[in-house]
Order: sequence, then structure tokens, then C-alpha cells
Amino acid sequence: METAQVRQYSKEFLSGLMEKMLLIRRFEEKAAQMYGLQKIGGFCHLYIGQEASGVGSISAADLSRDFILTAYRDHGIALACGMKPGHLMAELFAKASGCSKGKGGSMHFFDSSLHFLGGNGIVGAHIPVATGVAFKIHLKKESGVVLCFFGDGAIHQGSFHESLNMAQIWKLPILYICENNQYGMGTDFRRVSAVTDFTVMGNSYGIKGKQTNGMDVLEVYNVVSGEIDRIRRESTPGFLEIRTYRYKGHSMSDPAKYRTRDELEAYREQDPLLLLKTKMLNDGHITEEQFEALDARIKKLCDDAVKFADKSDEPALQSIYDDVFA
Amino acid sequence: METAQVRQYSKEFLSGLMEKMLLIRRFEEKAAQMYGLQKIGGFCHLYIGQEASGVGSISAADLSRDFILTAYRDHGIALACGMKPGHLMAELFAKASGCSKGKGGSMHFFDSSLHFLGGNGIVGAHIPVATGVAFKIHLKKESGVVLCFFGDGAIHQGSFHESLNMAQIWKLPILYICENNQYGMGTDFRRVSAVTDFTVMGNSYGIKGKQTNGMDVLEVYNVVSGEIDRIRRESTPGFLEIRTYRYKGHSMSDPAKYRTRDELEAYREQDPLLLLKTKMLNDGHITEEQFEALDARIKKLCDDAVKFADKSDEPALQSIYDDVFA
Amino acid sequence: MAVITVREALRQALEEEMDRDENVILMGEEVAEYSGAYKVSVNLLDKFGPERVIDTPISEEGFTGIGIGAAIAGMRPVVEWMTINFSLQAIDQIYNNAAKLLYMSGGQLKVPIVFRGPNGPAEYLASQHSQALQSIFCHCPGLKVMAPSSAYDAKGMLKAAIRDDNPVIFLESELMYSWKGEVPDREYLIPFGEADIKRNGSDVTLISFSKPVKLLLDAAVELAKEGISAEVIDLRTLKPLDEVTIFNSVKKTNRCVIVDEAWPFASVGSHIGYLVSSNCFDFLDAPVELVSSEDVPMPYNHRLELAVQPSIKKIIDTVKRVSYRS
Amino acid sequence: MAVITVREALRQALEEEMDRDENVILMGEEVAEYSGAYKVSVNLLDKFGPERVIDTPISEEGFTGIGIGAAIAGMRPVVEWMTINFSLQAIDQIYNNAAKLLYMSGGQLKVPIVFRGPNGPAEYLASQHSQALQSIFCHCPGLKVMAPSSAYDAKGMLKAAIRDDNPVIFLESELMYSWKGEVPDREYLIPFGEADIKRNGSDVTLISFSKPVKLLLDAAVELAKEGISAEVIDLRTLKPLDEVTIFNSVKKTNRCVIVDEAWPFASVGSHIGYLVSSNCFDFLDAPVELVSSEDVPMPYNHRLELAVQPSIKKIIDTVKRVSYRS
Ligand SMILES: Cc1ncc(C[n+]2csc(CCOP(=O)(O)OP(=O)(O)O)c2C)c(N)n1
Ligand SMILES: Cc1ncc(C[n+]2csc(CCOP(=O)(O)OP(=O)(O)O)c2C)c(N)n1
Ligand SMILES: [Mg+2]
Ligand SMILES: [Mg+2]
Repeated sequence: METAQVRQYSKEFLSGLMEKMLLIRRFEEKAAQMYGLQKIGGFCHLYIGQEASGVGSISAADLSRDFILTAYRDHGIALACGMKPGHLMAELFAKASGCSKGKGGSMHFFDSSLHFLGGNGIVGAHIPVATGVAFKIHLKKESGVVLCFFGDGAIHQGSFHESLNMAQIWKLPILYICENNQYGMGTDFRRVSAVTDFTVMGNSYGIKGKQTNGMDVLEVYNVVSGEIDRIRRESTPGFLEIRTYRYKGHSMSDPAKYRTRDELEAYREQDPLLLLKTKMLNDGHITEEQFEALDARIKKLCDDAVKFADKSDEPALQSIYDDVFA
Repeated sequence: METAQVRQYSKEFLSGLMEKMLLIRRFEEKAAQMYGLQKIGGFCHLYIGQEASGVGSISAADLSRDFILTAYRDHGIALACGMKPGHLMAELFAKASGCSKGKGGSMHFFDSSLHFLGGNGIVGAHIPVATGVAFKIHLKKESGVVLCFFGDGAIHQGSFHESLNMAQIWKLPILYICENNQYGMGTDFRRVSAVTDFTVMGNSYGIKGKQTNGMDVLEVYNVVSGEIDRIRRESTPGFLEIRTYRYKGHSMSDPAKYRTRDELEAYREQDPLLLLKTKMLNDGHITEEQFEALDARIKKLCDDAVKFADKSDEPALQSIYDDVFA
Repeated sequence: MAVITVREALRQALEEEMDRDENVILMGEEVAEYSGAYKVSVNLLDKFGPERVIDTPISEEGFTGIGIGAAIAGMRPVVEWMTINFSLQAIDQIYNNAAKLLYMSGGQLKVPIVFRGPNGPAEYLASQHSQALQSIFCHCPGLKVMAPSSAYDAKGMLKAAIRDDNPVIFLESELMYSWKGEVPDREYLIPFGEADIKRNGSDVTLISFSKPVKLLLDAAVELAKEGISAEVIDLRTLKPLDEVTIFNSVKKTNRCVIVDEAWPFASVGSHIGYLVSSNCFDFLDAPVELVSSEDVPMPYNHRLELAVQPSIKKIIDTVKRVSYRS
Repeated sequence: MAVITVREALRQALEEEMDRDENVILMGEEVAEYSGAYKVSVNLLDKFGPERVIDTPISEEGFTGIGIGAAIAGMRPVVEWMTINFSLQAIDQIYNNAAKLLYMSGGQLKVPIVFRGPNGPAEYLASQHSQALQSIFCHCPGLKVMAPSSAYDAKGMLKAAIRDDNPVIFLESELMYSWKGEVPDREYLIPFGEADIKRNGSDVTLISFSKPVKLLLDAAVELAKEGISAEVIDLRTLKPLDEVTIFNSVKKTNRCVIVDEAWPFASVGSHIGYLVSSNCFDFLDAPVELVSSEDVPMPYNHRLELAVQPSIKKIIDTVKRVSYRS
């Protein structure tokens, strides 16, 4: 089954997924390290463990016409959209060369040219905004689809429900993707949700929900591709729950006492990179040596990103007055 | 069937329902008349046509321990809770003898001694508040149940969804009652709702929904009684859609062009008072003469309410500073 | 010049801008089939169709965010809040998305959008429906705020607001919709940040905006009879504020009375009071005075609600006090 | 006297009041099992159990309304907003229910509830997470607002807030949680509306509240070295405001500088600036000056975010200016 699945994909395609996931993993590890060195401050929500969710989903999108929005855990999504590690690291370092000119920081990455519209710090608040982007596509009769990512905690925000209703009555091309990493900060989602199977969340709006294993990048890719195709055809919204897991604490200060070591280990054993690597090895798409070489290249990319960020200038003090108004 | 249903009830009980519904009908007619005479100003949302919904529901409650909250279309609900026509008419006349001392008006009737907690003008905003009253009952391990009434328009407010989720995870004793009179102002509910059968609204929270015919006071009474009993036993929330209809415009200024004469007529033919009266006649519980006498007595009550309101004093100007703080 | 109502002036502004730019859309509750709760959008649905004049469910937070999303994607939405009171449900979207997306994204995301609706007290509407909320919007950087006081200004200002590339809060007034005024046939725009000297005077500067400007003009006539020459300034734009015009006037008259329908604490009125006091310190012959609404919720009773608000008498008494004539 | 942190002082206040009155409950995101995002509620779950220390979903509008409902039903909830930034999603519940229910109901519904959490900028948190929102709360009649500046005040003020029968907005500060101060072992309360003169002086009155009070005290030391004797007033309660203490001080020093972390327009700071200017008109030797944050969203870059906020240098420069010493 697994291998059968793999066979459908070219070596180039699989290598592309691997490269993106590895880039995210190494970038986040580097970010954590730089945070320790106090080159980065404030909140820093790492994506480690969730790589397959963002990479699988966004690889299924066509960013010449589709749009991506997410919450504050946005490093991985931004990289999956093709943003440059240097511009992101520089943003984390609060430099003028950062993607948001040093004004946004970890939670507020943006690249409108790549159709990545952020990077929002208020839980659930970007869901209506993403719905509005789909509304524009609908009004202009364009063919794009919006992928709106949010966490298991955001599902209890009223704006999520208001958005689904309007997306359905107006037939908007948007896929709501709940990245259920099973915790909202220290809260197990089962403690705050009346239902534990989120696929029913769309029922009150006539939206059929789907669920997928977020540790398997190919499964995610398949399901999201299918949904994007359907949405382009029918132009009706979709809802997808991606079951995933974050290895690190919520942000840098969180000891994550609320979960067991075993739980974490169990997930590490189905690590998304490990899973894909094994498939590719079995399938003869990659050798250990080639993987090591790839990893080395990517580590270098991240080192260069740090170098770039380090030598970039801080924004001028006067820039506090820039971009308040257009 | 119908008569079978009627047989279960004592003459006193049925007369009580009839008396309350007739009181609401006559009170609202009187209010409309007084509005025409400019004794009443601002918004004035009449309950005519919906009498069976409020009376059937609240007759099933035990107001020594249960609580009632609703939106701004609150005259009928207040009367069904036992508030005195005089105090309500005086409030509409903005008099100091009004239930809210002339400060609340039509949308803000309250009587905490009768467990009627208003009377809220912001669509959907009282739903969390009602949920909080149920939360208190739950925390204090009391036996009461909260009936929270709202319209078909309120169902698209995020706070409704947030409330249902918390009511379910905390096992709160509350029955959410959507009085679907099929229009939110000029908007047919089908135009703004992704689903037309509201009983699915609770699915995302594991709450089974029920639906009932709001023109039949006995059916409403039966369903609500059943739900209240279940909630007292299991202490889990319930959701009920009462299909009803408002004969008048949304408020006094609305010509109601958005609906057809025939639609209105069709509902008048199943008028809740007419329905109950016919049953009682068939069943020998009341004669035409007795009905006329009852009606005359109730009309007198409403005339007296106007007299009381008329001769009551306006609040003193200084009272604008009262009750800002406790 | 044609004499038209403020309502018609606003409608013409909407129609002309929608003619001019197909990206301009109008959305909100009852704006399409019902032509707006206050009939501002008469005929717009017929002319522009349901794709550009859109009825929404009662989901303020949701459709406010959807408007913002459509704006960052290239539309120029005009979002009607049925009344500004209901914007309180959408404040997070205004503060955290509309006002900040350009800044957080380092200048990438423009938010060209207008939020409009009636603000401030009308009559007999009680506490929840009679709030003047300009302070909340003016407090937040990234928002522009306008409040016209005549048909002429209403048309020229709304057109300018729609063409601006920033989020604009456009504050109307229910009681003003039927006010009539001259409007030229040729097209015109009223730029942001230009106050209008409605009447020249030498003894005292009277400052306000929106509905109360009429009170100032009437008061000025009375004061003239008593030999007090009042200069009347209509701010028109609250943010950015035309400080130059204000200060020049006060430096000439040496006295200043500000009128604001809102509550006094942390209000636009008291802010201007502070600005004038410190910037005209050496020119003031008397303390700057603010005539605001009382610091209480609005009561339903009409005599009480009038007592709560600024009045010609209160203004005249205050002017006399600062003129040492009382 | 014991020396404890502000965090511990708040915890003690909560514990003592929960011991004293079983109707006091604590609810909010992460307050129970996680002991609060900023660890203010350590041990409270263990001591009082899950019925009185309640974790909520991320549903600010919903649980704010639920707290209000529990309060009108007889509980005395303390609702924690993880940060005050997120209260923006619940402003409608605060303005339209918490602040108005007593008034609209003619005095029937008391709302004894405290809303608390960290307000104002911390570090490296960018625009959406660094807002000082006191102006919004102070503007609304029916709310009391407190903001302590020390461990001593934090404990005595929170206890007073919990015992008050009105809705109280209690503004803390993330950076202050670890500040230490002396707290007596005996029980004490700090009444509403009593400002605290932190330092006596004769040349200028410096006014602030919360975190910036420390800036004032440090500035006063510097100023003393230059022969300027500054009186430092900590407002403690923002509403009701202790005008007497403020005016008496300014009438003595004849100069006034106000410091407010918030944006300037329609702020608490500019409001006090207006009050002092008009009420001390004949006593002022120089214009009243406000040192606020710049009127821009908060940037992530640290040098920039510091440049946006009040600083000792800005305060000293301003004092010298109003002292005509610069
Ligand atoms: C409206 C709002 N409330 C609270 C917070 C604080 N907060 C930040 S992240 C978070 C948990 C969100 O969890 P989830 O949605 O599952 O996303 P994850 O962090 O797991 O990716 C909370 C409560 C916030 N940012 N916004
Ligand atoms: C949050 C909010 N938005 C808009 C309004 C204006 N408004 C008052 S009643 C109403 C329609 C509500 O319809 P429904 O919920 O069906 O109740 P009904 O009037 O039919 O009883 C609207 C839009 C409001 N009061 N509150
Ligand atoms: Mg999560
Ligand atoms: Mg309805």
C-alpha cells in the first residue's frame, strides 16, 4: 500500500517534499538555537513534527492562483510557500532585511508575491480574513483556492463558525485546514472540545469534513489535492482535520509537562521525515549518502540564513512611523 | 390524535394556556395602538403569532428554580413568565413604575424575582449570558434549568457556537430554543443559513436537536417538558427549533414587503389561539360565551395596564445617575 | 444645486464609486434586498446585482473579517454595520487586522475598506442602541475616521473614503439621514484632515463633528444676540485631525468649547480639550470646556435621554461661563 | 513584612478571597492545570478543585459572557484574559452586558465580576500582543478600572475588586509579575478611587499608573539631582478617578506631566491632561504635557519598540521643557 502510493510519484517530486520538510526541520532547529543565544526574542512557535502537514498541503496548491493563510505558528508554512530562509531568519532577528522589515517577528511572516498572507497572532481571527480572500476569488470568478490553516484551539472561536456558514452560502473556494496537533498550549483538545472527531465540525453548515494522518506527507498531499480539485470544480468550501503533533513546547518557554514522554516518543517513531525517507530508500529513490548530502546542503542554507540575518542592519528608528498608513 | 392530546390536560391547565396566549395577543395589540398614539417610541418588536412558543415553553418550566432569558422581542416571554401587564405597559410608556424604571423600554424587560433575566438587544449576545446562568446552577449543584430563547438570525453569531461547546463540555442544564419565525428583519432565514434544518446545529457539539410546531401550544409544551425533564436528569444541554411566525413587521416601521400575503394568511389559519380554542371547544372545555367573557376580562386587563401606565410619573431627571453602579 | 437628503447623498456616493470602480462592493445586513435598514442603498441591488451588493447573515465579526480579507486581496469593500453599536462584536478584526496588517507585513498588505453606519444616539433606543463610539476607533493607530454633518460633506467624504487605500471608519447618524442640503451636480471629493469653519467669530471657538454641529450653529445664533461672536468648526475628519485650523481659531478667539455626543472619559472631545489647552496655552483667556454626554448608559425615557446629551442650552451656558458672562 | 512578587501577591489575593467566599471562582484559558500562562494561579486548582478553577476553550466572547451570566445569577467570577489584547474579542459583552445590565434593568441585575490579565507592552511581541487598552474600558460608563504598580497594591486592590458588586477591569502587566515588594501579613484592602502619592515634590506633578510609575520614580531621582523636585502620583484606580489628589498636587506644583503607555488619541492620559488643564487653569505655569506611546502599532524590533514607548529620557526632557529648563 505505502509503496504502491509512493510509486505514483516521481523521484523529483518526492525529493522536493523531502527537501522542503528537511529545510523546515533544520530551520526550526536553527531558530531554537538562535533563540537560546538571544538573537530572537518574544514568542517563537516551532513547527517541528508538523512538517508533513504544511508541505503536503501546500505542495498540492498552485501558488500562481491559490492563497495561503495561517496563524502564528507560521515558519513552516512560510518555507513551504517558498519564502527564503534568509528573509525569515532576518525577520526573527528583527532586521530591516526581514520579510516584514523587522516589524512582524516570528508570528507575522508575510510574502504577498508568493500569495502567503500571514502570519496572524490572534487565535481564529485570520479565518474570516482567509474567507474574505476566497470571497474575492469568487466575486472575480477566478480559479484560485484558499488554504486556511489553524490549530485545534481555534475551532472554538465563533469566527470559525461564522466563516463556515458564509463560505457555504456564498459557495467560496476555500479549504479550512485544522492542524490538530492535539494541544492548544497546555490544553489537550479533548478537554475543551465537545467532540473529538472534528470532521463533524462542518455539519451545521452542510460541509462534509475529512481527516488525514499528518505524519504522512503523501497522504496529506493526496487528500489536499483531492479537495483542491473538488473545490475548483464545485466551488464549495471544504474542511480537513490533519492529525499531527508538535515535538517542542508551545513556545520557547513551555516545559510541556502536560504530556508524557511516551506520547512524544510514539510520534517520533512515525516522524514525517523518517517515514518519507524510509519510503524513498525502499523505493530506491534515494541512498543514505544522497540523504546526508541533501541534509548537509540544507544545514548550509540555514547557516547562510543566520549569516545573512546577522550581518543585516536593524531598521532605522524613524521607520516606526512607516507603513502606519498606505 | 389532537383530541387525544388535549384529553391529557385538565380544563384548568388548558384555560391557563389560553389565558396567557390571549393576554399576550391583546397586550401586543394594545401596545401597537399606543405606539400609533406615540405613547411608545423607538423599537417595539411584537410577539403576535408566536404566542404558543413562549407560553408552551414557559408553562413547562418551574420558575422557582428555572430561569428565562430572551432577546429584544420580549413582551410575550415576559408575560408568559407572569410579569404584570401594567408594569410592562408602564415601561413602554417610559414611566418610573415600569419594570425597568423607564430606562429599558420595549427591548429590556426584566424581573429577577420571577427569574426572567431579560430582554437583550444585541442579537446573540444573551446566549453566553444565559449559559453563564446555567453554569451557576451547575456549580451550585442546583436543580434548575435555563431556557434561552433567540431568533433564527442569532444562530449565525459565533457566540451561539462558543456557548454550545462550553455547555456541552461542562454539562450545563440549559435548553437553547431557536424561535424560528423564518425572518431576521427582512431576511428569509434560508438566504443566510447554510442549512435550513436547524436541528443539525448542535451536531458539532454532540447535542441532539429537536424541532416542533410553534403554532401548537400543546406540542410545544410537550416537547419542552420532555427536554426539561431530560436536562434535569442528565444535566446536558439541549437544542430546540420552534417553527413559528410573526404576523407583524419586524418592528413598527417595517412594511414587511419581503413576504407574501398568502404566506401570512396560511399561518393565520393555524393561529395558535384559534388552534387551542378549537380543541377546547371540541373537547367541551370552553364555550363561545366563556371565551368571549375571558377575552373581555383580558382586554380590560390591558386597558387597566394603559391607565396605570398613563397616570404613572416619569422618572426624575436625577435618576439618570442611578444604577450606573451597584 | 440640487437639494437632497443625507441618505440620498450617501447613496449617490456609493453609486458613483461603484460605477467608477468595479472593485467597490457593498456588504452588510439587509443592504441588498431591503435597501439597508435605513434605506441608504436604495436601487443599488437592482443596478449592480447580488455579486456587488451583498446581504450578510448577522455575523458582525465574521463579515467584518471577510471584508478585510477581500480588501487585502484587491477589492474595495464598503461594509455597512447596521448601527455602529454592533461593531463592538467586530472590534478585534478592526484593531488587530484592519489597522495592523499593513504595519505587521512591513508594508505589503494594503487594506482599502470603508466601515460605515449610524453612530451615536437616535431616540428612544435605550442603552445598547445609543452609543457614540468614535473614541474607540480614533484611539487605534492605522484607522482613519470621518463623521460628516451635512449632505454635501456626506457625499464628498464618503467618495474620498472609498478611494483611500486605508481602513476608514465612516460615522453617520440615524437622525441625520433625512436632513436636507445642497449638493452640486459636478463631482467633488472632500479630502481627509480638513476641518470646515462653518461660521466665523471672534469671541469663542466652538468645535464638534457630525450631528452636534447643528447644535453649535443654533447656539451661535443665540449667542450672537447676546453679543458673543462664536466661530464654529466642524472637524469632519476626526483622524487625522486638522490641528492647524483648530489652534489658529483658538489663538484668535482665546476661548474654546468642544461638543462631543460621546461619554466624556478618554473621548475625542477631551483629547481635543487637552490638545488645545497645551498648544494654545499662552492664548487661552479661560479654561477649555467639554460638553459631552453624561457618563452614564443611555436611558429609554425621552426626557432622560435628552438630559444625558449635549443641548443648545448646555452649550450656551458653557460658553457664557468661559466668557465670564454668567 | 514579607517580600513577594506581584505574581505571588495576586495569587494570595485570589486564594484569600476564594477562601473567604465560596462564590468566588477563577476561569479562563490555562488557569487551572497550567496555573495560568503567567503562573498567577499556582496551586489554586489543587486547593479549590476544577469546579472553582476552570480551564476554558479559546472562546473569549463566550466565556466572558458566561462569566457575566454566572455573576448576575449570584457567583463572583474572576475571569482571566490570558492577555488584555484578547479582550478585544469580548468587548461587546463588556460594553453591552457587563456595563449596562444594572442600568437597563432598573437596578435589578448586579454584575459582581472581575476581568483581569496583563495589559500593555511586554517585549518582542509585535503589534497584536503589545496593546495598552485601558482607554477602551475607561471610556465606558458602568465599569471600574484598576491598574496596580506594586505587589502591595496588586494584592490589596485585587481583593477590593473581587469584593466589589460591579464589573471591574483589573489591568496587570507581564513585565511586573516578577517585580518584588513588601506585603504585610495582616489582611488589607485598597479602596477604589484613592490615588497614591509615591513621592512628594514641589516643582512638578508626575502622574501615571501601572508599570510606568517606576519610570516616574526613577526620573524623579534624576530630576532631583538637577534641582527639580517632582511629586509622583500613582493613580491606582483609573475609574473612578481621584481628581482631588491630582488637582491639589498640581495646584501646589503648578506643572504637570502625565505618562501613559497607551496611544495618545482619546487616551486616559490625554483625558487627565484635559481635566488638569481646565481645573487647574489659574495655577498652571506651563502647558500640561503627555508622554504616551507613539501613535503607531508596536513593532517587533526591540530598539523600535522601546522608541515607541515612554522612557525616562522622554519624561525628563518633557519635565525640563515644562520647567523652562531646556
Ligand atoms: C484570541 C486569542 N486568545 C488567546 C491567545 C493566546 N494563545 C496563543 S496560542 C494559543 C493556543 C492555540 O492552540 P492551537 O490553536 O491548537 O494552535 P497551536 O499552538 O497548537 O498550533 C493561545 C491560547 C491568542 N493568541 N488569541
Ligand atoms: C449584533 C446585532 N446585529 C444586528 C442587530 C440589528 N437587528 C435587530 S433584530 C435583527 C434581526 C434578528 O432576527 P431574529 O434573530 O430572527 O429575531 P426576530 O426578530 O425574528 O425575533 C437585527 C439584524 C442587532 N440588534 N444586533
Ligand atoms: Mg494545537
Ligand atoms: Mg426571526
